[in-house]
Amino acid sequence: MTTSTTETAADRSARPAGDNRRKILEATMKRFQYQGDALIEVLHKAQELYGFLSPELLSDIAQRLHLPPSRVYGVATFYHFFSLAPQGEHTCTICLGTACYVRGAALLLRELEELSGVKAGRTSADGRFSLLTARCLGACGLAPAAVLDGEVVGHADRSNLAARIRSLLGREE
Amino acid sequence: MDLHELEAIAERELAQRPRLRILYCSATGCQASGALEIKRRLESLLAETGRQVEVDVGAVGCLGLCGRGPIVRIEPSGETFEHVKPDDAAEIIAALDGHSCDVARCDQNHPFFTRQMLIVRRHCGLINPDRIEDYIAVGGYRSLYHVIHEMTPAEVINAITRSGLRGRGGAGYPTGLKWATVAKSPGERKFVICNADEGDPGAFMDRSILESDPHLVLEGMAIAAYAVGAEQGFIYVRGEYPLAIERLQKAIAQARRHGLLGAQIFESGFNFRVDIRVGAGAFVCGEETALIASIEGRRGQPRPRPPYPAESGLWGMPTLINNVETFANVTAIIEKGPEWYSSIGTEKSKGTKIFALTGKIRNTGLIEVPMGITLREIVEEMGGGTPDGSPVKAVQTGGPSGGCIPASLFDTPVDYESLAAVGSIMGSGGMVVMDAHTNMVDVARFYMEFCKDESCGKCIPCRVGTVQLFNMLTKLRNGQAKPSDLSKIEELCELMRETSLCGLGQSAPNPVLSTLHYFRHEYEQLIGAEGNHGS
Amino acid sequence: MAAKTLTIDGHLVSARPGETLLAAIREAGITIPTLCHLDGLSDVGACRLCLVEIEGQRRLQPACMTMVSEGMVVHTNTPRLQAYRRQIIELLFAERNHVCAVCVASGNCELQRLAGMVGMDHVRYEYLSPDCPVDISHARFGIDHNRCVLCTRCVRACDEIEGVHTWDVAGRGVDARVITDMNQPWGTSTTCTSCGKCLLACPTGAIFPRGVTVGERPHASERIALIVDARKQRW
Amino acid sequence: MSRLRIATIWLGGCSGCHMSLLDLDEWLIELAARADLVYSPIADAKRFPPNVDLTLIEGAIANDEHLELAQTARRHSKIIVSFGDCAVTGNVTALRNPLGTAQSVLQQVYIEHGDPGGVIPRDPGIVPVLLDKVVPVHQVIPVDYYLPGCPPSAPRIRALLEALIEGREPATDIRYG
Repeated sequence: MTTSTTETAADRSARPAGDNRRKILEATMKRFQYQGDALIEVLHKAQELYGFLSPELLSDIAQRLHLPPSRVYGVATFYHFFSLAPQGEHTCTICLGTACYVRGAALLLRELEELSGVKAGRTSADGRFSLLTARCLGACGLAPAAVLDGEVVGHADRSNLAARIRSLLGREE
Repeated sequence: MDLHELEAIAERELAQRPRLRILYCSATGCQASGALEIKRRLESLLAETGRQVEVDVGAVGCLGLCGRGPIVRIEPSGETFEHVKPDDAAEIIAALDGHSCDVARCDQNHPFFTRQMLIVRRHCGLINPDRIEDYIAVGGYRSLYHVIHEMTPAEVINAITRSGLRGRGGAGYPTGLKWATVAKSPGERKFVICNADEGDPGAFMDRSILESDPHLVLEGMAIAAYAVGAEQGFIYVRGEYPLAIERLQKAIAQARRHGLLGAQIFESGFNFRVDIRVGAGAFVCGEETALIASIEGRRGQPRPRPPYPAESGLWGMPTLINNVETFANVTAIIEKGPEWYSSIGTEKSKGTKIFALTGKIRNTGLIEVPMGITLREIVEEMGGGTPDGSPVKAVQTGGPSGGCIPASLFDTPVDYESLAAVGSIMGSGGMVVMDAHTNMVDVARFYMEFCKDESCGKCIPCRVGTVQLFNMLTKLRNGQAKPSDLSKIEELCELMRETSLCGLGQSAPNPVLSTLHYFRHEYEQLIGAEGNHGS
Repeated sequence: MAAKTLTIDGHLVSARPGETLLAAIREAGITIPTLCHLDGLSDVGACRLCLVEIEGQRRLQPACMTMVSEGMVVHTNTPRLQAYRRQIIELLFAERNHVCAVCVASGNCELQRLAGMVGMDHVRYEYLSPDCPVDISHARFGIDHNRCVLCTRCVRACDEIEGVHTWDVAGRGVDARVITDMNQPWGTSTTCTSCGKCLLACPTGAIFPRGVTVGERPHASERIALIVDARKQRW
Repeated sequence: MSRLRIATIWLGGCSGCHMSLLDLDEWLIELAARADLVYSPIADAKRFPPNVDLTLIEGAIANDEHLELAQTARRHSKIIVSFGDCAVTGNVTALRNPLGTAQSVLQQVYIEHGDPGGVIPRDPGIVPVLLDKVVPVHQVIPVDYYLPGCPPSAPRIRALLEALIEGREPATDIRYG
């Protein structure tokens, strides 16, 4: 589907032997008795395991759940959570909910775009960093809020976020 | 499980509990501000002095003042500290022993606290959400026992009806009536769904309830299931709320282990099983028919009602859908009686409502207030006005479906009808405060962008109307609009309100209409000086 | 079962129980615009063109999904409804690139007819002019997304009548598109039976048979001379 | 009664609508008995004159010259008719819109798909500058009547003109394509 798969991301998704992700996914589907109703739960699991939903993975799920491929694709593209392309190794999600918006989240996002050279919703060319946005994380008391690799950062501003992103990316070099 | 065992658990729990306790808020807000590090420091300090048994360091749910986290509270004195840093740990332990301490205290005589009335949040900040024993110790699951053994389903519905409880998800449909419809509707199976897809940006009360007191919601659902004759329940939670999901999972497992969910609850013939369904990021799934489609594993697109889910819902069966806060009100009504409940609030809006007070406001956080309180009391007294003391311009209630209420109308009482009369809605309880720096056209445009991105695409007025409105507002913002564009905007708003398929599209124009109504001059200022087009 | 009596635009009409309001309206000889409805398929109530006013009901209701009931008083063509219908058609024309002049369905298109029916003499909204693909990978049919109105009649015809479900909708909002299988070129679909029911169901020129576009018309002018030559040799 | 002053202008379109107008054949002679054609691609006037009673505009607004002419026509005309699909909807002329801005369209046409070593023509004042988007006439000036069609047939043109000349409201007549 997508040709934007970067080398690093592709490497990550093609793990060597001993990959038991398929088994875990199978177990999830079995737990739901391979019912089509469980499609969203299964997609959640698949994305958790593989990081994104490749066409092959979606076809596979369609087959196992006895669903038409177009239905699976339609569901996968309806929900924001599901990503059909690999995400960066590190992600920073900026909350654009109302409370954060009123407290300058849009400006913060623009600054991070400039700093990282990655547009909102995109992944850097080397596949290391994704800059994402969210529709309210429900952490309005900490506005503006961000999530850095799964961890909520409250009262986010340019300097504290930039420093943390830099250290995340730097640590592995 | 029977009543004696329940009481025994409670007694054991209370007897074991150390007198000295340090309770820290473990909800998302305070965790993000470093609550867990403070907990570790407290524990290691106590361990160093061998006091880890004498003093209990416990997690509790949200204390409400999220903007000042991390919050820590000590018992028995009840002193509450704000903006706590890990280095404050020693001082807090000193305070526990009655010594003076320099850590900033929350002023609990502030109207932010004193004007609140806690029904739904009555356990928040007192119990550990991860422990069913804590919930049982404060009287939990007694209402369920009472209902199963001493009330008929009809009596339960009657009690809810008489309480005057209305849906807290936004529209305010009478809860008792909904329960009665589901109970009456024929169907071989029935379902109870808890709508925890709290999607309104600026609202996080449901998240806080689930993170602070998950059993309260489960017990409310079980009572509802008993009343309407359902044996299966689902909680549909936003995927953005991982902590709430984790706590719910734990709570369900604990309740099941204690025989409070599952088969033959309290040794009766009543069975009730609850499963979690995790949303995948679609605001429209807050709409009940879309939510049902999503649980069925389909695209979350709404369908026209009638038939209502109460008659034909999940898999075509009668289905009760209530929001988290609605279910969280149920045990209090059973416990204290419908008359007590209906004595709170206004004539048509009973009980309390939780609001998330955010934006340009000094005291950010969650408040539970009796219906009928005025916006002024909330914003000025409880919220303390804007952080820099400048005047508040407006407050936005109801999220993308609501409207902006100008400061001149702050004497409006907060109830379903009054908020609707000034062009907004109660909504799920978001209250975003705006000051002079907030441009209202920007606010309208912000919400329209949200609705455009969240439109499911099924019906034409919403799918295309949101985009057209967004483009028109953008043009306006860039000074490229003509005077005739304002009436075009209004006309399109009317179309969407009257012809969209679901509530998302029908209410999407509200932020535009309310700002146009109260802040029309801000729109007019943006219209190009060139005047009428072309001539 | 007793027939239901209702009033439609001032006329007393009798309808069978369980019948939709749309059927009753049509039986009464009244025409109202529809787009996503197609006789034989399930209804979705998505296009909002058949909305009618029902006395005593706060909201407008889609006639295609509303069941008749005794004593119902229905208005199908009030000035308000006329204005809404026109606006909806305007929104549709502005959404994608509907250029009748170069469309294979011109003259046999429901959208084109609806524009006339609701009196849409121009579109007041800005055209969104999206960049939509045309897929002619299938041997017998093509799909031009520029002309698709997302009525989902193809999706339902394929699922409910052919029983295959090759089609579905992907994405959401204004970015939603009908797709085949895994959003792959139609010609590579492994489920499509090439039955053509989607073509039959499509109200516009979005799904079209191959060979009818101008560029596809079989021209072979050199064959004329060939024929003349051949005849000469026989004579 | 003074003679009517009629104008027709040809903007971003193929002139097919004007051809259709000429299809009115002998009725044009009747028309000439009652009205003067004061400006038209088929007449020899260089400037759009003042005090025009009725102007038919064929074609969409695709460049700065179209825009200026449409605005001039509006200033000097009592009634403006959007004449044909290009004027009413943008039609074929607007098919370039999905390709992006004017610059991107020129790039694609003259460089990417044009001659090798092609250049984008640029001659200010002589070659009109493309607008970023092709828009229908009513998006730049107020329009009084619409006659869609590609082209509108001669009888439909006649019906509209007859009504307007006689001061009647023309019957609604909508047919795209």
